[in-house]
Amino acid sequence: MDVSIVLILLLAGTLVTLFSGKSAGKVALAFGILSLVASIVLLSDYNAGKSINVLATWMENPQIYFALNGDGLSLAMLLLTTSLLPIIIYSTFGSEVKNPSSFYSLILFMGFAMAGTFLAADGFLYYIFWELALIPIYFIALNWGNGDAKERQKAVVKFFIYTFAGSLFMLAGFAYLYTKAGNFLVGNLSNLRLSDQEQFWIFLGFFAAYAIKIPLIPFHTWQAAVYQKAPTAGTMLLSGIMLKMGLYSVLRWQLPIAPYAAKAFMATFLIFGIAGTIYGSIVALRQKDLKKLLAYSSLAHVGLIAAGAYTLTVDGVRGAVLQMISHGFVIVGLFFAAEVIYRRYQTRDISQMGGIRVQAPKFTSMFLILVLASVALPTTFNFVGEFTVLYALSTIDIWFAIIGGLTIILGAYYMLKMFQNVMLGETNAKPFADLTFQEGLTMAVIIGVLFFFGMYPKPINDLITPSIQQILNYTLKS
Amino acid sequence: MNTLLAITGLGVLCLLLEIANVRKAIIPLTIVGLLGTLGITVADYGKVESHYSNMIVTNDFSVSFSALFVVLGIFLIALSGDFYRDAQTKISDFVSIKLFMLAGAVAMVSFGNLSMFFLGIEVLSISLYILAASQRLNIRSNEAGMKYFLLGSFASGIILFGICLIYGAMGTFDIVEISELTGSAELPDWFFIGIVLLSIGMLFKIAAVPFHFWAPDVYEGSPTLTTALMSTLAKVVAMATFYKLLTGMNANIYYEYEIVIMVISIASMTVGNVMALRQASIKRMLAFSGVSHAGFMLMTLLNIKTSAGTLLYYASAYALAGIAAFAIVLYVTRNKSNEDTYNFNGLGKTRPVLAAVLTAALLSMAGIPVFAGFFAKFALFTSNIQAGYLIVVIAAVINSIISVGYYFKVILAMYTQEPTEDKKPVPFLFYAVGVVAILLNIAIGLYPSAVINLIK
Amino acid sequence: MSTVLLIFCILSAITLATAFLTIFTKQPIHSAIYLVLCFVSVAGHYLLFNAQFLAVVHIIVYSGAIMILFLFTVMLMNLNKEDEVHKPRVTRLAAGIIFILTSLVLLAVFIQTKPIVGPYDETGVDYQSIKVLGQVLLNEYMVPFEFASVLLLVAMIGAVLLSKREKTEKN
Amino acid sequence: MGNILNEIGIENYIFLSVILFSIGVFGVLYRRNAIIVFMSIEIMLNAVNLLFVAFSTYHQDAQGQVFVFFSMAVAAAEVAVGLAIVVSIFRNLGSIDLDNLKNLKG
Amino acid sequence: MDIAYILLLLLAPFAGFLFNVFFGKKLGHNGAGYLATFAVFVSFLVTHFYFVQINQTAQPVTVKLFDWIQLGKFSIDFGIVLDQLSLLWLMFVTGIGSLIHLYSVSYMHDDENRHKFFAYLNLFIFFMVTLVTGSNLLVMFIGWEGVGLCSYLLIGFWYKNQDYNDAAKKAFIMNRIGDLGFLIGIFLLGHLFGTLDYAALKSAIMSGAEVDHTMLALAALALFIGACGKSAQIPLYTWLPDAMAGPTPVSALIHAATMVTAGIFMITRLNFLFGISSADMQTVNMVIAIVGAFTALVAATIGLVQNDIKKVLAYSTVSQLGLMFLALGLGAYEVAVFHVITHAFFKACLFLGSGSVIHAMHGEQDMRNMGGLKKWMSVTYITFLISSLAISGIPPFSGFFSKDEILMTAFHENKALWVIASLASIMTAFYMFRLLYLTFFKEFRGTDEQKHHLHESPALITFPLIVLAILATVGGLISLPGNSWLSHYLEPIIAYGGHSEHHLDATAYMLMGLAVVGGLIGIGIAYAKYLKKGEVPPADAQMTGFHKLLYHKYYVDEVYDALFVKPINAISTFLRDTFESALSGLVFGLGKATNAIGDSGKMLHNGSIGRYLFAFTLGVVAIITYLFFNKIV
Repeated sequence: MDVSIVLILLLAGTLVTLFSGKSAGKVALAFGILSLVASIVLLSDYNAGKSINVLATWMENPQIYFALNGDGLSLAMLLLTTSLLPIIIYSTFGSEVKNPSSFYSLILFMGFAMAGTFLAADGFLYYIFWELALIPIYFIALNWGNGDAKERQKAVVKFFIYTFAGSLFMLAGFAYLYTKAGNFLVGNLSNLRLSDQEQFWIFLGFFAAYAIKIPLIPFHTWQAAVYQKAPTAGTMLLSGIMLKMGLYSVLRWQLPIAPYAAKAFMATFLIFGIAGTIYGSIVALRQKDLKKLLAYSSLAHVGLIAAGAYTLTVDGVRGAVLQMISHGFVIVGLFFAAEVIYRRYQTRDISQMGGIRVQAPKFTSMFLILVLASVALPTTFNFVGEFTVLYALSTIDIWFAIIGGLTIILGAYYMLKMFQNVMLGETNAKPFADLTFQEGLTMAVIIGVLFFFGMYPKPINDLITPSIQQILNYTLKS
Repeated sequence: MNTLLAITGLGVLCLLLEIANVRKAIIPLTIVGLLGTLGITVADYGKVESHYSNMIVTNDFSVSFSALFVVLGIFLIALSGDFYRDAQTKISDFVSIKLFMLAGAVAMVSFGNLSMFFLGIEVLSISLYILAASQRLNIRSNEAGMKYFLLGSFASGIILFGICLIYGAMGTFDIVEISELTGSAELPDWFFIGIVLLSIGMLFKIAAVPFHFWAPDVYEGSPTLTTALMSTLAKVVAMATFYKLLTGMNANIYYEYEIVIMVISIASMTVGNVMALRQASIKRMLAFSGVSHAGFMLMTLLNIKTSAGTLLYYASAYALAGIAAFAIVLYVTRNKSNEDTYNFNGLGKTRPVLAAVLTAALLSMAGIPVFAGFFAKFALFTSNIQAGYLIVVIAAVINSIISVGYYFKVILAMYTQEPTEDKKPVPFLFYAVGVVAILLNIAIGLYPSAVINLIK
Repeated sequence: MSTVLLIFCILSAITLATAFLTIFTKQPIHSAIYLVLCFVSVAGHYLLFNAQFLAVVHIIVYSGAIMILFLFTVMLMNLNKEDEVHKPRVTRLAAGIIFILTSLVLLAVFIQTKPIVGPYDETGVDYQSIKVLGQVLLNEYMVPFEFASVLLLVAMIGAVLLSKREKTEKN
Repeated sequence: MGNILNEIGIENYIFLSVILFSIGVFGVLYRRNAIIVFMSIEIMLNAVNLLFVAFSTYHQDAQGQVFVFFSMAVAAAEVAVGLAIVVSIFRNLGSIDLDNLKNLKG
Repeated sequence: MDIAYILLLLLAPFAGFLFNVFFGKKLGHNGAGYLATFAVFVSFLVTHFYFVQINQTAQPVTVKLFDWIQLGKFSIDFGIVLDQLSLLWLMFVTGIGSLIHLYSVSYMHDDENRHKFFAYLNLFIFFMVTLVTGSNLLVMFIGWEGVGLCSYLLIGFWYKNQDYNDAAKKAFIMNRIGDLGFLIGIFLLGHLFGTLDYAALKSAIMSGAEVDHTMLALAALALFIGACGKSAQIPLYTWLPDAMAGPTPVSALIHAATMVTAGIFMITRLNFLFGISSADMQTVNMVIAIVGAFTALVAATIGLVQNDIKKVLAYSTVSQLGLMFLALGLGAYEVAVFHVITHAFFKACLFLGSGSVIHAMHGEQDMRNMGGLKKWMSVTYITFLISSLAISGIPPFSGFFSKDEILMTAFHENKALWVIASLASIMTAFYMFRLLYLTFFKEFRGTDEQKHHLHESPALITFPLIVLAILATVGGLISLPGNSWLSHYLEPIIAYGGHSEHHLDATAYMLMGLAVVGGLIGIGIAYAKYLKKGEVPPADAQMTGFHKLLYHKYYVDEVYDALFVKPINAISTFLRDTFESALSGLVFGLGKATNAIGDSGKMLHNGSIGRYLFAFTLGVVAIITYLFFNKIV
C-alpha cells in the first residue's frame, strides 16, 4: 500500500459525495474516516519500514513525476489532515447546510488537495495541489459563508487573489529551478548548487507564497476577514490545516532548496515571526467578533511556529511541527465552540454574549479546556510545541525567547478575557441549551487528542524527528 | 493538403445542400465532415511533405495546429445551429463562410509560399469582416464590421508591403528558399524591414498592444458566435501563423527585435488585464483578456527555437477554455440586448453545470492548476526563464494576479447573486460543447505532454 | 536626365498629385475621378516596365471594376454633395503630422539601407509576357490561384449575405 | 530589352511607393467619409502593387507580377465586402460618417 | 511497588477530581465533599507512609514514569522524586488539604456547584503534588501552571460576578508573567547543562563544571521572577489580595498555606543553584532578600488599614511570604521552610477562622460591621486568638520560633534588612490584633438581621480550626533554636551545608527578647486604639492622607493599570481600528488603483476609428524608428 491510497479515497469521496444528495454528510464522514484509517495503516507500514512512496513518471517532457513521499513529516501532516477532516465534517452535522452534496464534496476535495500538498515530492505536483486547495475553500467561503454578501465577496476575493498572487511567485521560482535541475523532485532540487544570488531570489519567491498563506505579518490582512466570513467548517479547514500548508512548505521546500538564503535571512524571519506573535496577540485583545479574535490568535500562534521553523535547529523545527499539529486541533475546537454559540445566539458579537456558563456547564468546561490548551497550559499538546519552540529560540538568543514568550502572557490575557466576556457573568437572558451529543463528541475527541499528546508526544516526536533531521542536513550543509 | 481540400469541399457542399433545400442536414453533415477531416488531418501526423511546388507543406506543426483548428471549428459549427435559428435561410451561408475561413486558417499554418499565406489570411479576414457585420439590422454589428474591416484592410496593406519587401530582397515567395537565402551574407536590409512590417500586421491580427484597439469594440459589437470565433480560432490562427512566419523564414531574430516583442508582450498583458478589470460586458472583458493572452503567447517568440510545442499547448488551452466559456455566454445572452455581467447572476443556482463549465473555463484562463491554462503558463515561464527573459516572466506573474480579479467577477456573479430570471431551456449542443471543451481542457491539463510534445 | 527617367518623374508626379487630390477633394465623385487618374498613372508605370498584360488587367480591375463599384455606391447613397463635415482641426493637423512622420521614417529607413551596387540583372529572358505569366500562374501558383477563387467566393457570399433582405424584414 | 531600372533605379521606385503608401495612410487618417477611406486603402494597395512590379523587374522574375494578380483579387474582394458593409451602415444610419460610429467603446 | 504507591499518591486526588466532575452532582448533598476529602486523605496517608520511611532510611525514592518531551540535547521525562523536601511539603499540603476539604464540606454546603468546587480543590491538590514531587523543573512547571489554573478556577468560582472573574484573570495573568520568568530560567539551565533533572543539575553544578556564571545568575534571577509571581512578591503581588474573591477555604488552602509557598519551594529545591558563591549570584540573592524585605514591609503597611477581614489576612500572607524570601535571599533555606510550615498552620487557621466568621455573618467581610463576635463564636475566637499570637511572634507559639530565626539571620547578615523585617513584624502584630479586636470584641455593629443569625459554626468547621490551632501552637517544636530537627532532616537537601545554626548566645536571646517586645508593642497599640478607645475605622470616603494612600494600597493597581493594561488596550484598539484597516486598505488600494487605471483606460478606447488608426500608425512608426534608428542591423 502506498500513500496514493489516501488521495484516491478522498477524491473518490469527493465524487461519491457530490452525487449522494441528502446523505452527503454521512457519506463524506465515512470517506473521511476511511482515509484516516488508511493513513493510520500507512503509518504502521512506514513504522514497519515498508516503502510507501510513489514514484511514477507523469510526463516525459517536461520531466514531471507523480511522486508522493510519505516520510515522517509528511505522514504527520497527513494524519493531521485526515484526522481533522472527519472531525470537521462531523462538526457540521448540528447545523443546517444548504446544498449539502456540494458542500461536503468541496470539503473532501479540499482535504484531497491538502493531503496532496503534504505528500507531493515533485515540485510541480506539489504546486498543483497547493493551488487546488484554494478553489474549494473559495467556494465554501463564498457560498456557505455568513455576513453581508458584498463584504464577504470582497474578503474572499481578496483572499483568493492575494494567496494566488503569492503562489505565482513560487511558480516562477519552480520554473527557474526546473531550468536548472531538469525535473522537480524535491531531492534533486535540494541537491542543486545554486549561487547565493539565485537562492536569494528563489527564497523570496517562495516566501511570497508562504508568508501570505501562513500568514506572517504584514501579509495577514486577508485572514481575519475570511475567517469571519467563511462558514465555520471553512474556517476550520483554513486555520486547522491550510495554514499548516505554508509552514510545512517552508520546511519541505524553502529551507532545503535555498539553504544559504535561509541562513542569511534567519534572524530577519525570526523577527518577522515573533513580531507577528506579539502583534497578533495585541490585536486580538480588543476584537469584538469571536471568530476574528480567534483569527488573530491564530496569527499569533503561527508567527511563533514560523519563528520556530526558521531557527533552523532540530528543536525549533520539531517544536514548530508539534505546534502545527496541536494548533490544528485546538483552533478547530475553538472555532467549533464559536459555532456552538452561533447556533444558539445567531451572533458572533462578543458583547452580546456572556452568562452562558450557568446554562451550559458541559460546554463551558470543554470550551475552557480548549482556551487553556490554546494558551499552552502544560499537559496539553500545545505546551509541548510551544515549549520546544521557545526553548529553541532561547538557544539562538535569549531575547527571542523572552519576547516570543510574551505570548504566554498576552495569550492568556486575551483568551481569558474573551472567555470571561463570552461565558461568565450573570445568566444571559437568552436561553442557551447545553451541548448536544454530537457537539459534545466533537469537542471531546479534540480534547482527548490534545491531552493525550500533551502527556505523551513521543510517538509524534519519533515520527517526525528523522525527516526533520534530514531536512536540516540539507539546509545546514555548507 | 488533404485537410484543405476536404474543408473547402465541405464548404462547397454546404452551398449545394442549400440549393438542394436540405437545410436541416447542413450542420450535422458539416460536423460529421469535419470529424472526418480531423481524421484525415491526424493521419498526416508525422509526415513531412510538400505539395504543388511547395505551396502547401505538411509537417508536425501544420498538422497539429490544423487539427486544433478543425476541433475548434467543430465546436463553433455545433454552436451555430441554435445561434442562427432566426436566420435559417442564411444558415448555409454562415456555415460555408466558416468552413472557408477554416480553410484559410489551415492554409495559414501549412503554407509553403507567401502567396498562400497572404490568401489564407485574407480569406480568414474577409470571412471575419462578413461575420462581424452579419447582423445587418443591428447597428452595433455594422459598426463592428466596419471597424474591423477598416483596420483589417489597413493591416493587410502593411502585411502586403512587408511581403513585397521580402520579395524585393529575396526574389522569391517560397519560404524554404527564403530561409536558405537568409544565411547568405548579401542580405538586403529590405528583408528585415519586410519582416518587421509583416510582424506588425500579425500583431494586429492577434490584437497586441498598441494594435489591439479594434478588438474590444469588434468583439462587443459582433454577434456572439462571431466573437467566440474571433477570440478563439482567429487569435490562435494568427499567433500560429506569426510563429510559423518567423521560424519558417528563418528570420534570424536579432536582439532589438526581441526587445520589441518583449515590450509588446508585456504591454499587451498589462493593458489587456488592466482594461478587462472594469468592463461591464463580458464580451468586452474577454476581448481584453484575449489581448492579454496574446501578450502571453507572444512570449513564445522570445524562445522561438524550442517553443512551438508550448505555443500549441497554450493555444489549445486558451482556445478550449474560450470555446467553453463562449458556449455558456451564448446560452446566457440568448435573446438579450447586451452581454453585461449581471446576466450571469445566479447561474450557479439555476444552471449549476453550465456555471461549473464557465467557472472552469475562467479558472483555466486564470491559470489555476489541473486546468490546461495553468500548465500553459508554467511552460511559458519555464521556456522564458531558459531564454533569460526573467522580466517578462515577472510581468506575466503580476498580470496573472490582476487577471484573477476580473475572471472572478463573473464567478462571483454566478454564485453569489440571486438569479434574475427563470430557467430557460438549454439547447443540448450548448451543454455538449461546453462540457466537451472543458473536459478536453482538463484532459490536456492532466496530460500536457500529450500536446506539448506533438511538435518536436 | 534620360527620357525614361523624365517619364518616370512625370508619371510619379501625376500619381502622387492625383492621390493627394483624391483625399483632399470634398466631392466624393471628384475623389473617385482623381483615383481613376491615379490608377491610370500607375498603369503607366506598369507600361514603363513593359508589363503590358498587368497594365491592362490593372486598368480593367481597378479603373473598370473597383472604381465602378465605388461610383455606384456613391451614387446609390447620393453622396455627391459636399455634406461631409471635416474632422476637427486638431485631428487633421495630427493626420498631417503622422503623414509626414510616416513618410519621413519610411524614406529614411530605405535611404539608410545598403545601396544597391552594380548594374541590375538583365537576363533578357522573357518573364512578363502573358504566356510566361500564365505558365507561372497555372503551374507553380495553381494552388493559390484556386484558393483565390475561394476568396472571391467568400466575398461573394459575404456581399450577398450583407445585402440580402431577410424575410422577417418584409413584415 | 534592357532593364529599365538601370535608368531609373529601384530606390526611386521604393521612394515613390513609400510616399504613395503614406498618402494612403494619410487619407485613412484624414477623412471621415468611409468611401474615401476605402479609396485611400486602395491607394495603399496600389503603392505596394507598384513596388511588386518594380521588384519583379528588379529580379527579372514573374512571381512578383503573379502576386499582383492575387493582390488585385484581394483588393476586389475587400472592396466588395467593404462596400456591402458601408451600404448596410448607410441603410441603418443614413450616413457613412465614420465619426458617427462610436457606439462601441469603453 | 513504589510506582503503585506513588501513582496512588498522585492520582487519588485526580481520580477525585474526575469523579466529582462527572458524577459529583449525583453523589448526594455532601457526597462530593466527603469523596474529595477522602481522596486527599489517601494522598496524605501515602505521604505519611513515605515520610516515616524516609525518616528511617533517608533514601529518596525516584520513579520515572515515562518520556515526555524530547529536545535536541536532552529529553525530559515525567519523573517523580520523593525526598525530604518534597515529602515535607506533601505532608502539609495533603494534611492541611484534608482539613480544609473537610471544612469545606460544611462551608460550601449551600452552594449549588459544590461538586465542582471539590473537583477543583482535588485538581489543585493533584497539581500541587505534581509540583512538589516532580523530579525535574518541567514537571514542576506542570504543577506550577496547574495550581495557577486551579487558583484561577477557584477565585472565579462565583463566576456570575464579573469582579471576581477579573480577579481570577488577574491572578492567572500575573502568575503567567512569573511563569515566563520560570520558563526562561528553565531554558537557560537546559541550555547550560543539557538537563532539567534536579539530581543531574545538582551534580553538574556541584562538580564545578565550567559554566558561564553570569548566565547562571541570570537563570536564577529568571527563576526568582517566576517565584515572585507565584508567591506574590513585589512587583507581582497585587493579585493575591484580589484573589480573596474566591471562597474562603480556597484562600486558606491555596492563597495562604500551599500554592503561594511554591516559590519558596522552588528556590529551596534549587538551593544548589542559588547557593553558588559567585559575585553575580550574590547579587541575585541580595535582590531576593531586598525584594522579600520590602514586600514584607509594604504589605504590612497596607495591612494596617484594611477593613476587609480577608484582605488583612491576604496582606499579612504577602508580608509573611516576604519574610520567607528574605530568609531565602540570605541563604537560610531551612529557616524559610520552617516559616513556611508554621505559616501554613496559623495562616490556614486564621483564614478558616475568618471563614467561620463570614459564614456566621452571611457573607459580610467588612470588619467595621462586625464586633463582639466572641460571645457567639467561642471556638472560632480561641483558635483565632492562638493563631494571631503565633503570627505575632509571641512565644511559645510556633510563629515565634520561625520568625525569630528569620530575624536572627537578618541581624547577622544585614542590619538594615533586620530593621525592616522587625518593623514588618511589629506591624503584623498590630494589624492582627486590630483584626481580632474589631471582630471579636466590643459591641456588634452589624444589622439586627445579621445579629439574629449569629451562631457558632458546626463541628465540621470547628474541628479543622482546632487541629490547626494546636499545630500553630506546637509547630515550633520541629525546629527549636539550638536543636533543630528540621535542619537535620533537610540536611541532604541543602547543598552547601546550610547556614550555620545560630548559637544560643546573648545576642540570640537579646534578639528574641526584642522580637517579643516588638510583638507586644504592636499588640499594645492595637489594644489601646481599638479596645480601649473603641475606635472603628472610618468609612471609605472619610479617609485622608497617608491613611488613604495605604487604604488604596499605594495605588499600585492603578499605576499598573495606567502603565501596562491601558496602554496595551489602547495600542490594541489603535491597531484594530486604524492600523489593520490601513494595512488592509493598502492591499485593497493596489486593486483600486488598478481599477482606476482601468477606468481611465476606457477613455483611451473611445470608439473612434480615427484614434485607433492613429495609434496603429504611431505604433508602426515607433517600432520602425526603434528598430532601424537605434542600431542598424
